[in-house]
Amino acid sequence: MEYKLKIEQTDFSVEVIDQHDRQLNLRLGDGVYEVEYEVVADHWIHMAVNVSGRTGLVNAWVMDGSEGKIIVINGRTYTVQDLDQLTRRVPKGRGANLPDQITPPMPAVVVAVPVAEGERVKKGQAVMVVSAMKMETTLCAPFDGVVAKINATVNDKVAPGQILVEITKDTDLTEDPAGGTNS
Amino acid sequence: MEYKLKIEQTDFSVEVIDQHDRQLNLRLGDGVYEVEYEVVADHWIHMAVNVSGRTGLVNAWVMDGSEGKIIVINGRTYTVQDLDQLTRRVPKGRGANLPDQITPPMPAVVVAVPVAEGERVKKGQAVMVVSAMKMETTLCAPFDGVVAKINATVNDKVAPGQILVEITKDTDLTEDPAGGTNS
Amino acid sequence: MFTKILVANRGEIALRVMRTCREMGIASVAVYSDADRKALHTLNADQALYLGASEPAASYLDIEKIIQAARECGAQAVHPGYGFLAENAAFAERCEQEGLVFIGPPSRVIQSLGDKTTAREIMRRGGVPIIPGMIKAESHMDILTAEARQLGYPVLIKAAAGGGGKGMRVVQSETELPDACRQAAAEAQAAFGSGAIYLEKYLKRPRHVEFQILADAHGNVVHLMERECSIQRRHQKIIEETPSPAMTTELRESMGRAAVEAARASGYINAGTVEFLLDEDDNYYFLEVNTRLQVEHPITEMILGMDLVRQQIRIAAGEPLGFTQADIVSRGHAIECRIYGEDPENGFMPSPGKIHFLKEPVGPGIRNDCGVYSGFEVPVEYDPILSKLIVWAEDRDQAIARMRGALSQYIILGVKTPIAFLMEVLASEPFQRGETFTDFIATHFNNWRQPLDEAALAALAYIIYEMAGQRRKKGMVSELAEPNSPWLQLGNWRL
Amino acid sequence: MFTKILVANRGEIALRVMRTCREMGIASVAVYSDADRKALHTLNADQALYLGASEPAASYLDIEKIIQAARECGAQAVHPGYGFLAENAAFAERCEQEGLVFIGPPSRVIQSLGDKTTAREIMRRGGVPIIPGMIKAESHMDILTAEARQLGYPVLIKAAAGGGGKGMRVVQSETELPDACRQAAAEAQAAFGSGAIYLEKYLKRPRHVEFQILADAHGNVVHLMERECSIQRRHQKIIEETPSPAMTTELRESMGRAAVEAARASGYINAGTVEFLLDEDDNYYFLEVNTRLQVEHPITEMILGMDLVRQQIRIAAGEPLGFTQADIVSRGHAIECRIYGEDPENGFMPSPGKIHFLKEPVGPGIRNDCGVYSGFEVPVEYDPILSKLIVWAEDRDQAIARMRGALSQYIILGVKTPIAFLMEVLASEPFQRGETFTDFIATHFNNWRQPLDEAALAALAYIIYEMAGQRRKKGMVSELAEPNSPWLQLGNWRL
Repeated sequence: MEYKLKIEQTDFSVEVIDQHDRQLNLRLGDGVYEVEYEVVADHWIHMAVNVSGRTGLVNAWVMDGSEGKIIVINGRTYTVQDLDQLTRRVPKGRGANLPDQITPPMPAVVVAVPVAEGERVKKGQAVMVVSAMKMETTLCAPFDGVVAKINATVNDKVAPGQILVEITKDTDLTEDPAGGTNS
Repeated sequence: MEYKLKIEQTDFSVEVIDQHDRQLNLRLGDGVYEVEYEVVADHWIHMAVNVSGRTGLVNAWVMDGSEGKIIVINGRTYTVQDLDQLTRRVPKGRGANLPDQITPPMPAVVVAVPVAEGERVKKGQAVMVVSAMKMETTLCAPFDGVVAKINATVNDKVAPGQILVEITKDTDLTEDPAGGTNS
Repeated sequence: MFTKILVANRGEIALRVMRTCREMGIASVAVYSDADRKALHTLNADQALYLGASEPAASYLDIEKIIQAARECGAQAVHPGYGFLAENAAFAERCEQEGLVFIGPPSRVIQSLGDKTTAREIMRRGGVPIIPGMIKAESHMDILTAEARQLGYPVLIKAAAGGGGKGMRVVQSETELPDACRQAAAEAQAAFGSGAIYLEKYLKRPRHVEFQILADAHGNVVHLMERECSIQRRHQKIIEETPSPAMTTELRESMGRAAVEAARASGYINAGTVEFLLDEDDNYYFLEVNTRLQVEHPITEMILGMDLVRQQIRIAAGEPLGFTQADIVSRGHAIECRIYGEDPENGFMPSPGKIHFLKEPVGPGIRNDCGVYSGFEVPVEYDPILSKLIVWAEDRDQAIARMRGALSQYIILGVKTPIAFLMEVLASEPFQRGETFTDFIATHFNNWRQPLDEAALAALAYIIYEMAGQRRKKGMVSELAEPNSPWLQLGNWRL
Repeated sequence: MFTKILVANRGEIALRVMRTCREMGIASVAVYSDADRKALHTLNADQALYLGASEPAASYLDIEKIIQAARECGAQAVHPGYGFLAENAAFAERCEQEGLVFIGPPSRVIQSLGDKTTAREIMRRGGVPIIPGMIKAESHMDILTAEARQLGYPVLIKAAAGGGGKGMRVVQSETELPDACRQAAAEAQAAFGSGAIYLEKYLKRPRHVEFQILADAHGNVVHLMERECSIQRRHQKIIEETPSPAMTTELRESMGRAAVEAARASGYINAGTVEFLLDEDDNYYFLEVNTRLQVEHPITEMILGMDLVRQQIRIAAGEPLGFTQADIVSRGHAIECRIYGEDPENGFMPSPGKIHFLKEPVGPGIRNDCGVYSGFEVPVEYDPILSKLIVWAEDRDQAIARMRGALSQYIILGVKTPIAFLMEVLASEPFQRGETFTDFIATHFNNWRQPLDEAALAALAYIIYEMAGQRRKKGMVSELAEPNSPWLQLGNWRL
């Protein structure tokens, strides 16, 4: 059995060589990992890991998140995604990664909408200001165009992936890969 | 709807007068309790209690135990039993309360069996010694008789309700209501 | 002494104040908004009063609602905590009018010190060294531009009503100035209800060193030593410690005297903090007076063995300090790390959301002033602070070791935190050498990314949890068998 | 300094030792039995070695297995904690033979002080006052009976190899003597591998006051002030505090000198405790020397700001103390409550089992040395101690208030604990007046039952949880509505 996992931007392909009760042998890259584990309590597993002669004890805390599992080890937090499952899921909160869409980078509240529908905007012009935990973020137009639709108003709670302002791009311009938000 | 609850040796009959979302009116004894509550998290509820004009905030921690619910309020722990459910259940660990049965008062390990099957024992004679968390408890014969059966041996783990030694009572003796264990 | 105090705040600081109230036998009253119906301060109070909608303006910033609540519950005093109305002179004045004791300085003192330009003027007259800059707020762009030219870039924009870095901006060149001023003014408006800003000369590589002061109503003033708060991100402190690695006995005496002077010059009463910038030649400049309990007050409590909230309440009740400067003896070293709900890999962007699992660090010398719990939904409307992790130890090295251990056993699942980031800061050479300047993070940890050298372990954990999960569902969690081999330490595991 | 230490113990004390090791950069190795496969000390160690079956004789008391484990992992030193092999001279000797550093006094010192009768003889010669009684162990009933008559009842049976109250019995009359001796000998045999017992005159209403001492290998000996441990049940301490309410500066000097004398007389090295009984006329009698870290050592750490485990390791590594008696300055007041898994309403009968939910108390000045967690199965084979709750505050009254608050927020679901009992002891007049004698519980809290005046609240909680449970199952947990009324404090709720 094989897992294709993604941690941050790095891919890990892990092959399960064999498993029996509380023991697991895996191939990851060119290393073979022998793991003995205990499920200690909710969210908490303990691993005795042995790879190429070097072994150690690891406590890991795990939860199932919307974008994969959140795993904490030695004070560091990892978001681990299963690429196979990922493709099957409509990605949530992905919008923020697409440069030409105006969506908040985090759950937030709208504090200002400096433009109106039908208004012509220049690239980089502020089209919405949101605030989360007392930090303001200004969402700017990713390109020159006309404001086609505004989907949020002041005091609305908004979330990543939600398109707040739709802008009809001027056809004569080429798309700008960068930006979309700045704070 | 009516609840017949038992806390320690005291009975509480509670009548649910009416309930709507997160609110509850109850009659307990001659008092009427208006309660607003929140289920805060697992095991944890928060109550705003109002009875005859006097009101207060209460945090309660609750778990389902084998003998009812275990409830902690203001540092005190209560075992609350529903008498209706109780009658329907074969009581566990009740053996310890029956004077003429030899069973440990708590989960323990057998450390000594000073008698043998067929042996004649006098009332109060030590028939088994158990230990829990380094505390020794001596179980004694509740009456004169003959050891019919010994159901545990040294190093066995034993639990309340489990009959460790069976003694055939001398018929000519009347039963002694007291004792059974002493430590 | 008071019998009931209303705590006009939320989160960890509200809980902090309630603890002391309980220990003093004083009933504490919480106020809460919709978002805080299940907040710890609401659940743990002796009494809880509902204020209104979640946005601060409708709840924690609504002066009249809070005054009304205090009247309703019959509290004799109000503790404002920090933030919200803590440095709002109008609120303090309303309390005074209502005969409620405001646990903090008199409104006129908050007024004069709260306006940073007035404060600078008071200090200048009092002979306390100040940073070159404007002495009054300004809104006309052309005047600001002229002032900036005169000071010379880089300049620092500050909110006249400011505090906590809100409305602050460093400006490197004239082109950035207009935009920066707009944003700063807007932020200040949102945070303090006033968009007034002014400019100061921006000092390079200073340390932020502040002195805690206590002043009673009988003219007694003492300082409680310094706190170094140079490690900041977005002009907000994230690591504080005391004593300061830069401090000498002489410098402490001189700065302490200046702090007490500042307090006397402003007619200060109750607990306050005099902030200074300290340059590499041991020159120090008055920055501002925070007329409230500081977020980082616990590190002072740790080295002095003193409860500052208890002192605040005693002073507010009119009691004399009962001790002098000579009685102030510190022991050991204390460090605080602020655990914000934010993403250190993404410009410390806020990360609100539900906390699915929380495991607080414990152990000797470890204190965690925490405002959240497993299952709590961290609101988007308020400060991102989840808790303050504080350690005490016999010396700085031991305190750093203890803090690193505490951070590594602090588990928070559900929101992003800077825990891994803080661990690396504490492990870094410059920090361990005490080279802590306000540009520390920009210099040493700009665009920090979490190392992935242990990521393979996360991959293993993923698969195990997946399998165990299925096993659990099938109700097949197996009984324990014997491990076949001793296990060796993974201390510095590398792939 | 050592690079790896094996901790030959379990539970909270093993974790306590590992914490300090980690802060000193020393790898810590745990040993564990079947019952402790998922124990915290096993899970949190840098390395964990399996010993064997759950019964102590097959694991934590098996000297050769532990020596073997230490060799296997390459540890240079062994920390024995308290209990188990901590005061076993043979174990210390085996370590010495193996070239392992035993973190404690030399085996010959353990030998001589471990035998209580020899210890009494040493002290008598050293001029330290001792309690009237036998100076050698005895097994013949007739001799014991004669000795008892001579001393006069009540007499106290003690185990020659004893400690922690195991094998102790108070005997009021001759008829009780034989049975009591048998039980005491059996208990001693089980606990220490030796059933040797002896008799002492039983003093009425004494206080148990002990002095912590530190002695290095270079002849430096200091005492770290006293601990009062008079509140006991079944001859086992449950509440300890320092300073002692009975202590005066003169008495402290006199007893402290005696403690240091006792250490010198026995050639003591490392940390130890000299126990005294103190009568109402300030006469004190030597009781015994505990040649190990005490369960209650944290209260000394709290008032001195000193890590005793670190001192033990430093001394064992041959380092000099580096400070003198004059440097020992205490601050404030500390109290410890032992949280046992036991039933205070039923003769403090042990209560092993699974901990379904655990919420540890937190806050300034609160420390909980805890060996369990939510989901842990408390084994039947070992000490019933779950955790030690320790508080520090500026004075005794504040410490009591803080401890009461901490106890009231300590939630343990699954096993019985004395938390409610401890709260009432702390709230009682005699305790608050400092009238703490060893007969305290027998006198004031005999056959204690938990009051039921708040039981109605439990009934309400039962019904709500029942309903909410059903609602949850139906997936109908409703969204939050507004409360309609302010809520008032339930402080002293009465039905």
